[in-house]
Amino acid sequence: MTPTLQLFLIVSTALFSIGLLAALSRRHAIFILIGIELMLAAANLNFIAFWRFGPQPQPPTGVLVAIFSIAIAAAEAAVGLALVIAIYRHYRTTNVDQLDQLKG
Amino acid sequence: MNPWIVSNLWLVPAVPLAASLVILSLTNSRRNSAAVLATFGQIIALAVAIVAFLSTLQTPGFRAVHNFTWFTFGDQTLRIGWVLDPLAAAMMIMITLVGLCIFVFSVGYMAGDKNITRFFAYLSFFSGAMLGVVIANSLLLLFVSWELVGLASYLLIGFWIERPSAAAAAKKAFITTRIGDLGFFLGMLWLYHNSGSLLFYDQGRGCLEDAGLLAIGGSATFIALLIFCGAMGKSGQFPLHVWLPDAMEGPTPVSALIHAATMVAAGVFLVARVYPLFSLGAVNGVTPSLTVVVLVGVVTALMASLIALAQFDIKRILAYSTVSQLGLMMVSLGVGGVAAGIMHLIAHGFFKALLFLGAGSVIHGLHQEQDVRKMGGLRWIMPVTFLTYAIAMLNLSGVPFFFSGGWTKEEILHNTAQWPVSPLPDYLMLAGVILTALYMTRQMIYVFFGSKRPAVEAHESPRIMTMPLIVLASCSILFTLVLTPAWPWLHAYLNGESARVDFGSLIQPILFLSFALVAAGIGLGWFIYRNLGERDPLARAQPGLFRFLENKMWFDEIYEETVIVFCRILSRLADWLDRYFWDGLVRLFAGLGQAFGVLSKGLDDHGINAGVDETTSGTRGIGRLIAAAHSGQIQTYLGALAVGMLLLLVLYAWLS
Amino acid sequence: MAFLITTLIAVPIVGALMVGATRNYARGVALGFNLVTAVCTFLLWQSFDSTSPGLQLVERHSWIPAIGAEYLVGIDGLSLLLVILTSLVFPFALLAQRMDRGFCALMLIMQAALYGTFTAQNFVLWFLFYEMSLIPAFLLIKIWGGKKRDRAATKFFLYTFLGSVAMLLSFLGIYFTKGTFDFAGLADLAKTGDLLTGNFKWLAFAGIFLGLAVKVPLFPFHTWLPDAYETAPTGVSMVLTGALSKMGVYGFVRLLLPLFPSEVRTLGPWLLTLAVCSIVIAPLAAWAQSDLKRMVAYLSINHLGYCMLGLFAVTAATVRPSVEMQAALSGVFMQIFNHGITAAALFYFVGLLEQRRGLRGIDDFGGLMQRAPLFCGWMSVAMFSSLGLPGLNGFIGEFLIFKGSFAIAGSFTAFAVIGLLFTAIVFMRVMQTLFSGPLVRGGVTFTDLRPSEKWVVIPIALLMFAIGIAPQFLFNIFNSTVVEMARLLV
Amino acid sequence: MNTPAFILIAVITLAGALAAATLRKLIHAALSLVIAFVGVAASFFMLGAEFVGLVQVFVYVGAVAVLIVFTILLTRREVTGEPGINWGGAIVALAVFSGLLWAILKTSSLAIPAPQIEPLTVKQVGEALMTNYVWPLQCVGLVLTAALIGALLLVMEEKR
Repeated sequence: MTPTLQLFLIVSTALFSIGLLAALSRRHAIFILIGIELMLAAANLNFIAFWRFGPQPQPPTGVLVAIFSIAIAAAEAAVGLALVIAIYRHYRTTNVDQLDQLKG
Repeated sequence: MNPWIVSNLWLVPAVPLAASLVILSLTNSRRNSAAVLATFGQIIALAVAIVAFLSTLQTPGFRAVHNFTWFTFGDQTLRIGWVLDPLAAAMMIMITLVGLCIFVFSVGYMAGDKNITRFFAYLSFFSGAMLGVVIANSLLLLFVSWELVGLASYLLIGFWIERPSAAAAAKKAFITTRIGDLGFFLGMLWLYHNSGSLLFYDQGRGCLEDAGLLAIGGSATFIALLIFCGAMGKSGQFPLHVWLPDAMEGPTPVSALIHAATMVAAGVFLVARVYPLFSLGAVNGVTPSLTVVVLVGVVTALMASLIALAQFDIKRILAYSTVSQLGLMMVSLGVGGVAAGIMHLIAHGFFKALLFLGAGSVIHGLHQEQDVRKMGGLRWIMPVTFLTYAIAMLNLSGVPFFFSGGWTKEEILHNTAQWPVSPLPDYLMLAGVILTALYMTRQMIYVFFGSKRPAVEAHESPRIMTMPLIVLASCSILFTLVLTPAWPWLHAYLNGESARVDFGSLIQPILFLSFALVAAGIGLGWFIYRNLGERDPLARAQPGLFRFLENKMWFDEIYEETVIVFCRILSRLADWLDRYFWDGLVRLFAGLGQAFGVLSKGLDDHGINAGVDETTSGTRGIGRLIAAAHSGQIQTYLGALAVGMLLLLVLYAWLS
Repeated sequence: MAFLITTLIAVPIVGALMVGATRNYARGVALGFNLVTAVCTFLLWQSFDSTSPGLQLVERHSWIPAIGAEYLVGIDGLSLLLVILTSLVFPFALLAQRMDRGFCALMLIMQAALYGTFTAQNFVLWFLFYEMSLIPAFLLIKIWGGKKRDRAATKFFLYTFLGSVAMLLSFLGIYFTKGTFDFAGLADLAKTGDLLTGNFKWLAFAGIFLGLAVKVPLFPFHTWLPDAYETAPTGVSMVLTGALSKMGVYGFVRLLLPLFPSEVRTLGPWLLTLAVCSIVIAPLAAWAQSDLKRMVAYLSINHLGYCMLGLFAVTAATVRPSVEMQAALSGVFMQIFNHGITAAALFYFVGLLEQRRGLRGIDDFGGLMQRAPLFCGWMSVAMFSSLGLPGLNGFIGEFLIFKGSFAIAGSFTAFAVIGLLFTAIVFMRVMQTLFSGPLVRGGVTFTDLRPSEKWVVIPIALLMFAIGIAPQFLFNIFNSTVVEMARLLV
Repeated sequence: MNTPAFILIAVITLAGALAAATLRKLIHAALSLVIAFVGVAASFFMLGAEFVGLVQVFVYVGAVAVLIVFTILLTRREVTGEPGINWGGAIVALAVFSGLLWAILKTSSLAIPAPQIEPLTVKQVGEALMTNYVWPLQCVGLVLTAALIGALLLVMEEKR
């Protein structure tokens, strides 16, 4: 017996929910970023799984989307972390609770 | 074809009603005009009633109706009307005649009251409504008048409004009778639904005529029983009898008119009026609904006469006696003696009004003293009152020969003996006869015999009060002329037959039996009560039983502890549910929305604050929720997003 | 007479502007404008042909063609009845207390909104007016209310507003599927059964039902009502119960029953249960209240419960003889009108009590009959009318509702009759405590009805008698509408 | 693809993710995140997308995780104790999870085994990138450049 598509989707759902959990319930900005990265990874897993289990042969669209997504996630992580550092310099905190103003 | 009187029968109730309205608009100072207007209205009503009565004599079983459209709803019409037949005519005469006597009596009795105009307005209003009940040819019109009668009763019981006990009694009367009226109302709806008409007689299409009864068919039993609920409430039948003794809080003329002679008899009248419903499908004169009527009547009659044995308030004794007599009438109707029941109703109307007025005279003479233990020896001081009271007492006890009550009661017993279902009601009614004689003898001895008890200045009442007594006493004796088996005119009149003179039928075995029983009752009473001590002889012999009866078999207490407490708990519960549960449920729904609000600590605090402040949480929680949703906090937005996604998922799943 | 309805709607708005501009005599000006609306209403009644069942005096103008919104107003019997009721209640509500110009202006705006609601025949227009009535009501409670007014106003607003949003969403859904907002057009679609399908139909039904049930209010969506009525100033309470609550019932008749007959039928027993709960539980809760205004508020729920019983019975059952449907519908319409004037009168009396003593707890009074017999007498008339005593107006409507629904939904009706008993108990308690017994301390200064108050009380009470004894003049207004509705609903 | 391997990978991934989401100390969380990412990469391998798996390892494990660690180090003067997790978030996450799970389990067409496929070579990927997906590729390049410059600008010391 080999794992079915369903199982992969379940794993990715779990991963997504854990990411959501981190993003919603932690107060530290970096944790939120971690959560978002986890959710992105879950999405990638979905892309790959659907590509793999889809009707064959087909162009490797799922794979390519995943690659793009990883690239953009990297960019997002870089900018996000830079923001964290900048904000930290300004407010001396990375706790998002205290960050609720649009102007400095 | 119909005589003039039929289409103008509305005058009978309308004149007292109009008098009442005019009196209401008078100021308190116009005391004499109020009394005159009311009495005058009553005289006109009596005159019209007599005209109506005379026109029913044309043919045996005369019945004429006048129907008209009350209103049109949709393309349907609702018709009401009035009927002139022997039943209505006899009742009208009785009500207007007794009413007139009581109006006159009231002029004397209420002379010192500062609200006498209001009193006469209410009394006239009652008279009009009651006459409306008897002439109604539509169950709806009957119900309307019935409720108005109840209103008048409510207003008059609570007439001395500054007395809390009077207000409480009035409330009790209104609510208790309304419980019965709910049944009446439902029965009326059911009847309307099945027969398509609420008119009693409508040229063959009415609900009491063949076509209507055919349409009602099998549900007649239920309809009849529901309508009987109304009769039970108004006529103080077990288990709704508790209001009637309390109703004695009203002025005595009110007790005489409403709670003895007329209104409480309306229940009996109602059963008689819709009798075809009760007897529909009768086998051998027995139907389930009639059996229920008999049972209720028997229980009521016996219970009330037992309680009457242990009461000390002169009016309460009479009140229980009324309850028991009404039970007797119900039994009569139930066993098939409609005419006998109505005859007893009319006779009872005369002598019971007389008893109450006599009691009123005694109370008046003793300066508002109502406790029989403080009376005594009044027979020489108040001779007119005593004599008329004695006549009424003999009527009530059922002494035949000269007293109408005796003949009618004898006829009821005769009918009961022939009931095919069980002989038990007959035996119980015979026992009831003894009990009636017993408690009336007891009362007579307490009030009029023996020595004069502690220092109450007593005097005979003025002429204006004794005259009605004499008139009523004569009525109750003269009435005998049309009742005896020798010339059973009234019986024949009510049944729509013609009467024959037959002196031979005067002698009947049951006549002697009942006479023997009455004599035994009076003798027993004399024997027991001839020497009154400090305590009641019965209380000395059977203290436990006496306490049981003196407390009215604890009906009030039982109701208080069960029904009323239950209702109160329900009401508290409803209020509590409203304040906390439903509101809480709403808040819970708000809270579900708040689930993502709990995401951030700030919102947590708001939630807790709202929870602490019980009074503001429900709404302000939502308000704060909305405010908090725009906190600028990224996690809140994210959470909202997630919840929204979830909702979309649910929606999608549900719609697909 | 072509612009009569528009005039009727416009007059109070103009009045509101004028009142806003006056410095003194705001109430006088407002009353003057009410006189104008009364004349308009009378003219409307005169030009209304009571024999024809359809819409009359229709005015139709293109408004926002892009979304199918038209300015479409017209009246049938029901609309006319409610317009008359509105014209009756508002002047009395204005007379109930002396208030500044802001209050009067808001009242007039609310009046215009009510006229609009009762005459609009296109959903967009109707909804506009429907919401337009909400804002003045909110402000009137919030600014001029008594204790706890903030909470009550917010609760009132959120409740009814959420209901409205649900209703709006449902209607947008219907519009996007069917492309029309016209009441008559939608009803025709519903008649042929192709209005909506599947679960979406239920969703739309739930939205509209929620919006209307909150407005009426129907148990268990009623919890905003006691708070709002309790704290609102007398005049506002009168209007809320006398006219505003009728918008919900009107909505049920106009929207829900024609558009979703099969849904109502499917849910019939449950809806009837809700109605019976309103009828039975509300007076029970009223019994437990000590605040008179709150008590009257609960009884209002009870009386509107009778309306709901009749309406649900009409649509719910499978076997529905036309006679009984007509009876129930006529009863509901009568009840709408009767409850409007009776409940308004009761609030007026409670307001007088409050003005005189500054208190309105039931135990704060006693023995009033000795000091103020006229007051007690006329107040009793209102109470007896409310408890359905024959001879007064309340009985006619209740009798017909019960007659109709008993034949269609017997067991529910039999249970609902208990409500009549509880109502009686509540009023008996009030009368016993307020009127009888010894005079309460401080009651000596209690004055009887003043002449100006008599001018309010006696006309209303006489109207109650008139309807109770000879109701035909009211039936004439809506008889043909009833016949038509009964025919359409079968 | 065999089941024991799948289970092992799934457990490692989820455990790492859970640890990353809930551990108190940031640095521990960052390391757990690396484990989770490695697990995800392993899944990619298992699914026959070796190239993506490699990219995942390089980019995430090699770059992002290192970035995070650096950031932590840069802002470590922050000493506020992180008070547990917020239950509201947990409830919502759980609700989302159960909702999605329900949707997945309900859709029976998902319970299919993997079909046999030709292995995906890097060459194929490269060809696709340079033909059909050349514009997206250029855009991503632009985005990456912009992100790089932007990040630099952001973290430059503010001029006083």
